[in-house]
Amino acid sequence: TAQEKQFVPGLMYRSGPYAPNGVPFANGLADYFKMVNAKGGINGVQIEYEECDTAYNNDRGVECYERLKKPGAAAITPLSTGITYALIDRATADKIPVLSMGYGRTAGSDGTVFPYVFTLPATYWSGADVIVNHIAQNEGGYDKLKGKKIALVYHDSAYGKEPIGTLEALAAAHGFELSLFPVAHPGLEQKATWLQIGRQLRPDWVLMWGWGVMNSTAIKEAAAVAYPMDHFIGIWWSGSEQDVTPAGDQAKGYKSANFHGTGTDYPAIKDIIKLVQDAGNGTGPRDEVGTVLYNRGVMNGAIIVEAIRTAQDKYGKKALLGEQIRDGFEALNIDAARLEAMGLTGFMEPIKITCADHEGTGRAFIQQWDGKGWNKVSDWIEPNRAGLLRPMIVEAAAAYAAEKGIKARDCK
Amino acid sequence: MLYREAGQFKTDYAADQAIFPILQDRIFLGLFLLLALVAVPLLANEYWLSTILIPFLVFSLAAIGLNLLTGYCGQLSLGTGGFMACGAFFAFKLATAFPDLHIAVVFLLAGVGTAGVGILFGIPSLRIKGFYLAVATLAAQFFLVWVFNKFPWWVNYSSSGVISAPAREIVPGFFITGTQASPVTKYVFLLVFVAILALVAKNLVRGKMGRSWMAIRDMDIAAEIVGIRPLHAKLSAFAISSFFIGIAGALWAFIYTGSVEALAFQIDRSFQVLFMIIIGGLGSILGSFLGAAFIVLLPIFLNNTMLAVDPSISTAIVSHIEFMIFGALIILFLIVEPHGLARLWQITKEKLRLWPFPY
Amino acid sequence: MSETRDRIGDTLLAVENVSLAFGGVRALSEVSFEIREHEILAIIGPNGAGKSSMLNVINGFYHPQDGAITYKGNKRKQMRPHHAAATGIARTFQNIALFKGMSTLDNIMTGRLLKMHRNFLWQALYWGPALREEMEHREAAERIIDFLEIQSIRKTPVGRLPYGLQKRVELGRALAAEPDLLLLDEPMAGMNVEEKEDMCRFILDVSDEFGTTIALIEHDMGVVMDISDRVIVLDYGRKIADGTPDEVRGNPAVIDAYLGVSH
Amino acid sequence: MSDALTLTRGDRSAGDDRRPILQVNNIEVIYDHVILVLKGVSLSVAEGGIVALLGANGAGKTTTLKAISNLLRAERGDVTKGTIEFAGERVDRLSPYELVKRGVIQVMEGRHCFEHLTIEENLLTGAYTRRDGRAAIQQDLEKVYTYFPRLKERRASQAGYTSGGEQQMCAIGRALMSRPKMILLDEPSMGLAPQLVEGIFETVKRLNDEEGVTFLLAEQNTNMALKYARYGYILENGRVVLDGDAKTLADNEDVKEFYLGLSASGRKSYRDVKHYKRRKRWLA
Amino acid sequence: MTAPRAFLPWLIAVPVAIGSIGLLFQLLGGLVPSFFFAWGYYFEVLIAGLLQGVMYSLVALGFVLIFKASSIFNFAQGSMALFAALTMVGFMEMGVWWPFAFIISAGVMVLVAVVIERVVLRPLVNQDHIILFMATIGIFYILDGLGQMLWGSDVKVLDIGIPRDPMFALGAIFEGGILINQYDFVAALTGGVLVAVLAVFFQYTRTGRALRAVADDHQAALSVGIPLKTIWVIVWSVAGIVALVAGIIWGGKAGVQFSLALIALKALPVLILGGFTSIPGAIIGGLIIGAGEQVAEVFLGHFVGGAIQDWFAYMLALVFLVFRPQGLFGERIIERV
Ligand SMILES: Nc1ncnc2c1ncn2[C@@H]1O[C@H](COP(=O)(O)OP(=O)(O)OP(=O)(O)O)[C@@H](O)[C@H]1O
Ligand SMILES: Nc1ncnc2c1ncn2[C@@H]1O[C@H](COP(=O)(O)OP(=O)(O)OP(=O)(O)O)[C@@H](O)[C@H]1O
Ligand SMILES: [Mg+2]
Ligand SMILES: [Mg+2]
Repeated sequence: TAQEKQFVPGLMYRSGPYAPNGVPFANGLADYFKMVNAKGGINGVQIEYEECDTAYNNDRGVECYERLKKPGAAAITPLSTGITYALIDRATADKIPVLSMGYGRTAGSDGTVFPYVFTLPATYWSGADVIVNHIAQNEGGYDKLKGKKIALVYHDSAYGKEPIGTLEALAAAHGFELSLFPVAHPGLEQKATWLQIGRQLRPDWVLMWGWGVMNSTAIKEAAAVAYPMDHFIGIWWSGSEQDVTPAGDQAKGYKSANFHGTGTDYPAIKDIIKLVQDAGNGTGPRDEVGTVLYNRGVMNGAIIVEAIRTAQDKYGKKALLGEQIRDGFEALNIDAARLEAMGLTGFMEPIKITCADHEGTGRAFIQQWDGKGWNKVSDWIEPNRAGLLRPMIVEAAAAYAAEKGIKARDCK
Repeated sequence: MLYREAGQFKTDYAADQAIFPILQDRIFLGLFLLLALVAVPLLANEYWLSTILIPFLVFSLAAIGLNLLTGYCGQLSLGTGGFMACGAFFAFKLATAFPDLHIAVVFLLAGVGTAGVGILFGIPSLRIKGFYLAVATLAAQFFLVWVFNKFPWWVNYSSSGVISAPAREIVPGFFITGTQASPVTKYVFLLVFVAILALVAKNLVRGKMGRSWMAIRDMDIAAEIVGIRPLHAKLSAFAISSFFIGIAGALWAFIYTGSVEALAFQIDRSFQVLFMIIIGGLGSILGSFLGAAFIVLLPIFLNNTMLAVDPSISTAIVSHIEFMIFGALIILFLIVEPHGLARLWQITKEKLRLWPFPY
Repeated sequence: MSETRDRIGDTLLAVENVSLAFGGVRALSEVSFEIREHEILAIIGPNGAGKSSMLNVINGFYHPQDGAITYKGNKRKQMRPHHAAATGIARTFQNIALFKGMSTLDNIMTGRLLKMHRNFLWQALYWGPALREEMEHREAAERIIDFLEIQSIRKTPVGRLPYGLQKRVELGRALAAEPDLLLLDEPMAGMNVEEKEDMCRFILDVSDEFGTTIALIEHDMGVVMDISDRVIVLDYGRKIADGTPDEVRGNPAVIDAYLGVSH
Repeated sequence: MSDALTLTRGDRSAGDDRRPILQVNNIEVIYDHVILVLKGVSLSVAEGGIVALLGANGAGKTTTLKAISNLLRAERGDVTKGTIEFAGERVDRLSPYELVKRGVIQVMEGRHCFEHLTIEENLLTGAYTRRDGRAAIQQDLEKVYTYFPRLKERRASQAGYTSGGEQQMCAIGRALMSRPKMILLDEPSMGLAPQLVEGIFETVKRLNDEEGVTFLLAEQNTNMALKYARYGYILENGRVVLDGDAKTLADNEDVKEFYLGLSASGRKSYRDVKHYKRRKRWLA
Repeated sequence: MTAPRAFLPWLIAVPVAIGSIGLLFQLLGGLVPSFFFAWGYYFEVLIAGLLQGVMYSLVALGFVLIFKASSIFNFAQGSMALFAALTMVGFMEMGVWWPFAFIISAGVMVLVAVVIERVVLRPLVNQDHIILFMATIGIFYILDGLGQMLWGSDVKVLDIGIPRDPMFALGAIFEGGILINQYDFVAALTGGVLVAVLAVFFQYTRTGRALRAVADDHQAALSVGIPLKTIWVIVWSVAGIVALVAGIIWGGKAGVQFSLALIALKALPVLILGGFTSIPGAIIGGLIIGAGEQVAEVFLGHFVGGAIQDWFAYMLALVFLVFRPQGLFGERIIERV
């Protein structure tokens, strides 16, 4: 029936230590759904979106999940690596897809072991590879990396530890020297870290896997030891306006990875402004639209909607069950034409998901802060998935399967 | 009228020392257990079981543990989170290193291990008291979490530092951990397990050990002069308290969330358990349960109610209001009854006994 | 009186040249005296004379800078209070030191802790030998409760009890340890005559029935003179008199320092 | 019971011939919402009088004093019925601070010195409410030291480390420092050497004579109390059971027996008190 | 205050300790080459630590004030700092010049103090310390929720013009000079001044005495006519204003947002090390903790995997406590029977 609604839960955080970053993301996600609904829903099926506030807290996340889960839930967005870890088993048992977009368990990209986990469009491992690739380009080729010193400043948690394995593999392959600097939650204290980096180690490049207040603090401390900003690159969670504005002018030149466009120059986002914000229906303030995290929320929404749409192609234009939408995810193929139709051309790279590979291309680009906005300073960079990452993922997934006694799916 | 003890005479001291000396209380308890063991699993839905009842039971155990130390022995500790982490990671190492070990034994051994750690961190309590000790226990809190977060051996070298509970059965066919475990089995297992441990705790506190703890709590100098050795009393309190808390940590990781990283046992966890025992009642086993129920339920209840009243309000506002109400209720409860819910319950019973007279 | 004299035996505890100072304050200087078995010894003296400090030295809470204490033939300079308790010294306190959160019964039971030996696994079960042990001691505690006539407050938390009853419970706790030497610090302070009478009766009964040696500090001269076998007087940390009540009462130094003219 | 005594219940005029400065009318006090401790206590204290409040342990003396000085609320107690008037004004809802300013101060049972403050600092806190300048305070300090020379010796020690008696002196001295009109003394003689007890009562008398301070004292040392007080109330089980002139009370047979330890044949030795003597009570 | 002569040993001990730790590292540097470092670097770390330490002291100071006056361990101190800073930024965002915003926010903090006294402290007078502690956790929640509800939870930039550029000192002695963070320097200076002023105020006034009396025994303080109400309002107001200063300084560093409330945790080791009741203790404790943890993190951290700062501060404090259970300058714990 036309009145049917597709339920989509969202585990967001608008309170707690990470709220400043959680809020714009949540707003973008909500606004995108509102826009889709305003345009008549997905093939006439309206989206019923419900949020639950996790405060970035794992057990609150589990509670939210249990509260919101139902067979008709399209996909879970945990928005926290920790919560993703806690939900993988549950969601698998409940047959609800988990979309951990650019975070979560990297091994989850192996669809044979994790049938309900989707890590598109990129994982941390891809992110690490992309950033190192960018460094190599700047240095004039991978061979120039030999003997270079690269430091990683990371949030001392499951999230921050994710890239270490990849970076170690890359260091071994290309001969650079990797130094690790963990930062304890919440990350307000990095004085010692940056004295070591800026005054003793003096690395050629610094990478950062930070979140929340850790990012801005790091940028300020880096400035305080006069570390050159343009040699300081964060992962996509360390590259939003919230991270650079508190540091003011000192943040100029800071770089980060990203996998979607910023600004409002995309038809879909213009639609949001027109149909949602201008209609007085915006979840957050108008000037938030187009910021990095807001747009990431939009992208998250777009992918869910596309997955639902794909699933509808197979199961009919009505509200579907989570496991049906999982099939939609696995058949997801957002090509240039689809992007055009979605009004997101140039916003993101085409994505194609298969039963075995839940990540897609893993492509990202590097952006740089000029004091006012983010500028794209590199092309889309293709990580070395086939040669390096994919085998690592398969191995990690196999280890998990062994530990849990899971029998891998056959995707042939 | 119904709640009178008149006519119930005790003929020996054992009967007088029973936990529930009054017949009505025993009947009530029996009914309650029946309800909890039979009716609840039949009636409660999955949400209730797995997000309210299961964490409630796990927290109750942690609260009992902390109550032994803080409520009975008077040693204020903010290291609960750290000790829960010990339990969780010890259990994980044991369960993965010895896959054939029965899971209940794993839990108990994890508790024993935690008890050892507890003794270690209890040593300073011989010199340090009150809030100084409380802050000093934070050393344990931060250090332990750091250890489990830092050394990959604890997580069997998983790259992210997250452990997930291997699937184990309590009796053949009934999984209590892993993906196959149903909330009902988990709940029933927890209920029985926690009830037994609570009984043990109750026995300890009403016997020799409990008395020496309480003596230390009420006046350590006098206790020593009566002949209690502060070293023994305090360290045994730390050990047994940590034993309970360690088991709670293991249950948390294995049965409640199924997978945790060390950071799940941050300092907030310590405070949460501390709330429980203060709100529930220091020095009361029943209070530990009441406090756990209160602290687990209240935020969820507030959150759900607000959303039910007006589904359109932003979750941010809901969270903030929830925070404020939570805080206000804590203060209100303390003002109404500083000795906690257990005391309130006792007063109610006393009033019931006097009813219909006011005093 | 003569039966009392017969009762008194050898030296149980001897204090030799004990000196104790806190910073500049000399609480005790070179005090020597002895306590004989089965006697009731009163220690009196003006406020701040060092009486309580003396008891603290005896049961190991204060460690004297100088001098030694011989108890049951063993000479010692220092010991921890719980050792003192283990060797049979029990006491009550000037400012009541009961365990406020516990009931009267539990307070008295703590007095018996040293006599309970079941390990904690048995305690955890609260069954079999542990239960039997618990009951044995409960009976002993009940005997003390009967003796002190505090049956009605058995289950009351002591914090709520009036002062006089608290003092009585404290005595009960000390008695529960079945001590050889009982130290009482102003057991009758804050009581009216009637209650003092009761307390005296308890003290005399303890002495008679159990043969316990008692050292007590008291400011009520009526009580001291009536019930003690011997009195020692401290002033400014020094012992200024030692003798039978009558001897002490007549001693001019004592009258001067302590009793005042009107007595 | 002797005929010379009046059984008072709310009979306020029985106090003294002088103007009553404190009137307690039929108050009821409940602790913890359930424990009823005072069951309608009335008493009155004449201006410039010394009134003794006698009674066994737990009779409610302390509670009565705390009800007057408004310290009950800090113990989860509450005056649920009745009124309290001081100098004609109702004071049962005033804060202790206001009361001290009006000149009513209590010396609490069990000393309650500020452990970490020195003796002198303790005394000075007593002068907190005063606004008459350092010199006057200094003068009173000296006066307190003349009453209690021992305190002068120990002036620089932390109160927590002084002996029981020294603390008692400190507590009384501290109250004196506020220049009160009326002092509620709770067991002032407890733990003091006989010489000092006398000293304290002499001090009370002196303050009463020379400065007109009114006293209401709860005391176990009935002997002393009746010697110095002009009027007395006997409390039992939260009720006033007997009141009258100090003299009359002291002559009362029952009072003699139960509170003064005198029998027909004079003072009897504590050694000779009979076993199994049961208390006689006015109220069961 | 502790007599001046008590500070003398410190004057000698501290440089000796600093020097010998440095030497120790030098020696280690001889054994493990990766360990080698320049003295200039060592001092840089040390100075950074000391400056950081004073900033901890600023937060610890708020705790001390309240503890001194009421034996309350005020867990809400961190959220008071957050709330105060949020309020100040809120007003600045409305276009109020920052000194005015400061005054208004201070006023708001006084109001908060009045409300806390009325609603929380007064009904809980004479309760166990742990109950009051718990009540302050309640306050923590309320302030947290209220602050974010009123002012939103996004990161706010608080800039009152404290310079931030790196500054190099003593270039003549050490190669390349010693890096000093100007911001930290100004912050530490503010902290130092505040501590000094408060120490004097509370030590040499009648109020100071009354405060300590209240801390010892609520009921006795009431009985001698110390108006708890007024005392508490004063103390909580001062603590609120201290929180405001702390909030401004920390907020200026990290942006004003929720995590600010967590800096309270960093103040706790400072607090126990210095002693709960000592204002000078707060600053000395801060210096020791700040320097200790910074040096440890930089020179020991990488042997064990880093991020040891958090627990190291507590362990350091713990070790001190075992020798002095009341902290360095805390009042002696009176044990008598
Ligand atoms: N805070 C309290 N909570 C509950 N009951 C109390 C409290 N304080 C006193 N009581 C009870 O009130 C009764 C009267 O106590 P109160 O202290 O007034 O007696 P008192 O006459 O001063 O005795 P004493 O001579 O021993 O000092 C006692 O039975 C006591 O148990
Ligand atoms: N721990 C201590 N630290 C410092 N001084 C102390 C300590 N204990 C006792 N004193 C001092 O030693 C002296 C003797 O004290 P003690 O308590 O023995 O007196 P007392 O004879 O019992 O007096 P009272 O009859 O008043 O109880 C007092 O001046 C007291 O201040
Ligand atoms: Mg004494
Ligand atoms: Mg009394």
